[in-house]
Amino acid sequence: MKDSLRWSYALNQWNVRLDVFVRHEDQQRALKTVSACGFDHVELASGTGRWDNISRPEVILLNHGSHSGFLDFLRRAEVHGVSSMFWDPQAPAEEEEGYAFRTTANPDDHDAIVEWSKPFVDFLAGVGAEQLVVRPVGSAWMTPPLGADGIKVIGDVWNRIGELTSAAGLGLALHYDCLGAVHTAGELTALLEATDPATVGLALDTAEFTVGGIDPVAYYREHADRVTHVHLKDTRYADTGEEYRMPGAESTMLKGGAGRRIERWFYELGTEGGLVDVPGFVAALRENEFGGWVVVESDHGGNPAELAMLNSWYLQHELGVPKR
Amino acid sequence: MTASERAIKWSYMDHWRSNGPSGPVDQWHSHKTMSAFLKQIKATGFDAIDTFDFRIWQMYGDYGGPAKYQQVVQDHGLERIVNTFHAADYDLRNYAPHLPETHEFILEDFRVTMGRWSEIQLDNIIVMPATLYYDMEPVTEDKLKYTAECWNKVGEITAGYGVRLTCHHEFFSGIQSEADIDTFYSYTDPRYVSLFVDTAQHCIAGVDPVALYNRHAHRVSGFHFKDTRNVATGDDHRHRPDSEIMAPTTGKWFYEMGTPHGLVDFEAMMTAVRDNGYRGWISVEHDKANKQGGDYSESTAVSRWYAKNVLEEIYR
Amino acid sequence: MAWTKWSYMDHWVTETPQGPQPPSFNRASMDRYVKQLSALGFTGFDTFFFYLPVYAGMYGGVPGFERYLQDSGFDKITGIFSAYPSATRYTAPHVRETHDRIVADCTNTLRMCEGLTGVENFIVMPTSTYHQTEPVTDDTIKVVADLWNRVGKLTLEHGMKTTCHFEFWGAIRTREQIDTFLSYTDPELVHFFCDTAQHTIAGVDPIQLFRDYRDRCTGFHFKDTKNVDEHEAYRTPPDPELMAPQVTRWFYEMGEGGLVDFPALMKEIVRSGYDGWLTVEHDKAELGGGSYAEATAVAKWYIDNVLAEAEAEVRAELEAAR
Amino acid sequence: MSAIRWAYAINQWKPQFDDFVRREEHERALKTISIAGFEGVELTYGTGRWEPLGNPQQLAANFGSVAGFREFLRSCALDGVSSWYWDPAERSMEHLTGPLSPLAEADVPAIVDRARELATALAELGGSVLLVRPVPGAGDVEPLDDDAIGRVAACWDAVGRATAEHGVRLALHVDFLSALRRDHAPRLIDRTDPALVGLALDTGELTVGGIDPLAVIATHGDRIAHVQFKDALAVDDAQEYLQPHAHWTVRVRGGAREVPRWFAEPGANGGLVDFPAITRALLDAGYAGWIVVESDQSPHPAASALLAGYLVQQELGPMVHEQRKAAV
Repeated sequence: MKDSLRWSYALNQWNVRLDVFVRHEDQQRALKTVSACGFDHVELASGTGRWDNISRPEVILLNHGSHSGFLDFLRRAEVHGVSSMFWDPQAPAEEEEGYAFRTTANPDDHDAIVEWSKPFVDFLAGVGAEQLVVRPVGSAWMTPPLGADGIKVIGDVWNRIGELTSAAGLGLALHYDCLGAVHTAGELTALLEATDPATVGLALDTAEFTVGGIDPVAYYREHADRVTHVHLKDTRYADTGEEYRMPGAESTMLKGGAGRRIERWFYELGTEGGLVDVPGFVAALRENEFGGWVVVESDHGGNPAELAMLNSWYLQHELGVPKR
Repeated sequence: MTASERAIKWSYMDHWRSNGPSGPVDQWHSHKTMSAFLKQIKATGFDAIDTFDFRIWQMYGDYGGPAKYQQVVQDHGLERIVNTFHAADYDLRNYAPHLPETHEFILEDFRVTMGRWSEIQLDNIIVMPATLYYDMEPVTEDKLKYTAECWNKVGEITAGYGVRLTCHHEFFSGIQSEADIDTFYSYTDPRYVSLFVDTAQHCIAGVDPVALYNRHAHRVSGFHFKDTRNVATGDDHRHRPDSEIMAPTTGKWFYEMGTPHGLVDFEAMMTAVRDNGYRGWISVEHDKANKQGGDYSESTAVSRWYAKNVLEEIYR
Repeated sequence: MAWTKWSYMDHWVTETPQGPQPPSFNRASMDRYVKQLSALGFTGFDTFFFYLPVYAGMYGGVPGFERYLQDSGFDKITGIFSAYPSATRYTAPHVRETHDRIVADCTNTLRMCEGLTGVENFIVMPTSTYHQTEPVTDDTIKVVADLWNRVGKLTLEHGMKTTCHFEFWGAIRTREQIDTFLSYTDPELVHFFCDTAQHTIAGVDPIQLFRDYRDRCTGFHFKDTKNVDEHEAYRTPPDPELMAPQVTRWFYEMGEGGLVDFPALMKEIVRSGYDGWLTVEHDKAELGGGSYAEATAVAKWYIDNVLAEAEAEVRAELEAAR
Repeated sequence: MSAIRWAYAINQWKPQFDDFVRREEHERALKTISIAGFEGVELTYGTGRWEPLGNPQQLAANFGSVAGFREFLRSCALDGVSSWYWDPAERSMEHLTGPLSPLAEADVPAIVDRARELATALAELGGSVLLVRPVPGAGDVEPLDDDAIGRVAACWDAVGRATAEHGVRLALHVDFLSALRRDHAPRLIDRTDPALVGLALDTGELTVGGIDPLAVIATHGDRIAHVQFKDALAVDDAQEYLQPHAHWTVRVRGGAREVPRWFAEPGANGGLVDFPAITRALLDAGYAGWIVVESDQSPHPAASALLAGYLVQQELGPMVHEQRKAAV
């Protein structure tokens, strides 16, 4: 995409299960699709184990030998780099003490989480990426409500990791999601205030904000100085304000197991009935001369190649971004 | 560089399936599925589309005719409809180019068809010039001559509408061997009958598409760029009742260009296109891409990626 | 009387609005899944250890999940599959220092199974990948055997037999290695689980193996393959199962012209007097445009129409000999 | 004494013209039908070389002969074909004919010939019912006056006489777009010969058309010659079926509401049909014959067949058994 904004595409929509998107030729096809749609950078999302070989730093290196080996792999498809990588320390991984369950809300877990972050920092620096995008805290239904102190505890560990990323020349961006224990605009602002603006930024995901009940455009305008990374996707639904607290909300809410039984929440840009004011949000980015990466994603849904092409069309024809 | 400065523009031949709530549907299913199709074609950088003759009913029924449908295509940022493919029901009883007694029926078919399309300007109307192989064999000189006479007359009709009649040689059609193709063109009138090179079909028939093109370049009015992984063997080209889907040796003949293990040498093909000074449209096709777990969206993206990153480096 | 104890190994992928997902996507998709298995006539259900928390969450505990299966026509949960396919610093069967952790994991899994009707098998992959374990020496096999002797004792206390499922890409894969391993393990504590496809790919005859270890065999995965590993895919990093360059799909359902002689195996089973569960498995059935529903239907069709005949033949022989 | 047999309809496996052409695909579908517990398969008429199961000529071209196809069915452990669905408005590439209409007296001889051909093959395949679309869609013909109904009745009487010679019953299949939908079906049925012409009760079509299948069983139970069980997910309560080309705009596209899917296998989520009640009513009415289960179209054909198989095995089949036991 030829634009003053820098556009990247998230690969997570292809990696829908543990045993798919493993063969290199399947990954090449996805990368070529991204490239044919006009994107030349991608965002990776972490995973675990030998089949997450375009997700987990150690496994990527095992597959491609070195950072430059991986970059060569991307370049074969005319994808020129990695913008960023998403990591959730709350998600158990075999590489992290054999599926240990830890949370940023627990100060006793902080040393381990800081340790766990190091392979990501090294990898991202090695491939010339810019942002480590993280889930700052686990799901609300699993955690007692966080007071001001609780939020401060979470801020502490990210400040520590922010020092590491900073030293490696990377940014650290906290990615708000609609299930997180930091849920309201007030809580999110408190978390930002508990972190060091010099090293820790916010990853603003337009759909997650909307589902969670925060207006992405308004929030961005108020906190533009802290937003260092963007995920652009749409949603057709907002939480009623309660569903995110249902036990097992990852499934009961986001897979329609209970509540209103909505089986798919996230959609491509331009979807019918989409709630996000995408043009308004992108206009706000331009007004503020946003310099970070804008990562387009649509999460899991239908057909990944179709979603990538529809997103590309939207950028070209609704947002007027020339492809090349 | 703008489209008008380019020597080559890319059109997409409209085979397409996506998954609907009741199973696979094509893009003509609804205005929404059509819009999603056109958006995806445009997003990957195609300039236009090709279509089938039998779609004209949906163009009239759903869009108010070819001109209005073309407007929808243009509303999605695409230039126009470039070619149409005339998929006829060949039958020895009434529609067999090598049987002169069926010619009047065929000519009448084209008079009617061209009238239906007359509200927009097409470049080519593409035909399979012969019946299925097993309905034409043995392929004799006389049969080739009758066939040529038939298309000379049809070509005159289409020329009256400013549209070129061009022949697309399926591997299972009566005229598919190198020798028969050459003979056929020696009997047809260059003013009225052109050649449309389908890279995969020739390759499956054991004919080198690059050499064929180089030999007939002055007669070529377009291309289907698609790939294959198999050459027909044994009776594949004359399998009853059908070769295209039912040949026992091969469950899926066609792949998008850029596929691994593809047999077509597209770089050589593109070099030949350049060296012959061809300017105009190349159509990309990958019919039945959804077979065996494949997916049209992805095949479309991968083939356009290949056109941009490999072929346009050779000639654009 | 045809064989009634057929169970289904819980690989399955179904279409959801979020793409192809396991049926545990939500309860509605579980309902559809379980009804389909039941319609085919499966009465046993084998699953993975990592699905237990998922099912427990959806049905108020693993026993609640089993009751749900029983309401749909199943007898019970018949097997639990546990594995460490990748060796890590924390868990690696060939590294003695990690054994305490593995035993602790198994204890957790067994705890989740308390209150079930009667799981027969605790199925394990005895090792991680070959390429992470090699060289595979006598000592390596001894270390691994010690671990499963420990686990075997533990599971037996919970009424389950620890039984070993050998992958073609695992560190114990040749006939010789399997013999060594079984000789180092206690026949009372560690059993043999026969996966027809895995052994065939590794170049081992599953029928002969069953014949030789009949007394220690506690179960089968009936699945097919079309390839023997001829390119040492088993030891090729990073992953032989999905990433082998020469073979994109290893596993097929029965009845698709594969290499395993299932009627011969069925006859052998009936002759041997084995009376446990037989399990159908086919992972990666969706590759090449396949569907799990159809693969499962076609496999069960094969059981009812081809294997039933093989079984009847042997029963008639046995009857005549009496 | 009830003798109900269960079959499954093949049509859901062929969403597009170039799908479901190869032999191995047919084999897997037929094995799936068999293992789900069905005895027979219902075919749908089709034409041309990509419809290998569409008509007797194609069966012969693909299997050597009609008997060759029966062998193929048996190799898949299916007993035979239950029935064949045919709409005379479908053209025939094999006969080089376009649409035929029961309203046009000139077309009747050809309709009778074609039906005889299908019935001959059906008899050889173990089938007993030819289903036909008795009239075109409501939006595509003039309203049916008394004279028109008379012509249609004469046509189907003639057809029924021809199929009966082969032991095949004729069943009129009224779909939700039919020009008979409103109240003409009883008028037509009453004017046909009960010995020659029966009614096909399609639960899904009736329900979408706003007609209660139970009411049809109550009034015309003795005329039911064939039953199709499919579920309905929505009702055409806005009378959209009266529009021209409703086959395309309403049935395929879902009409103004864009109903994503009208039909599904019995027991699907959101299904409107009460299958146990209908089964009970059919048993009470003494229905004997095929019940063909279908989903019409499906995003996942094998799953639809298995889910339907579950319902038949667990619930509907046992009701039939009970009745049979009670009768003994």
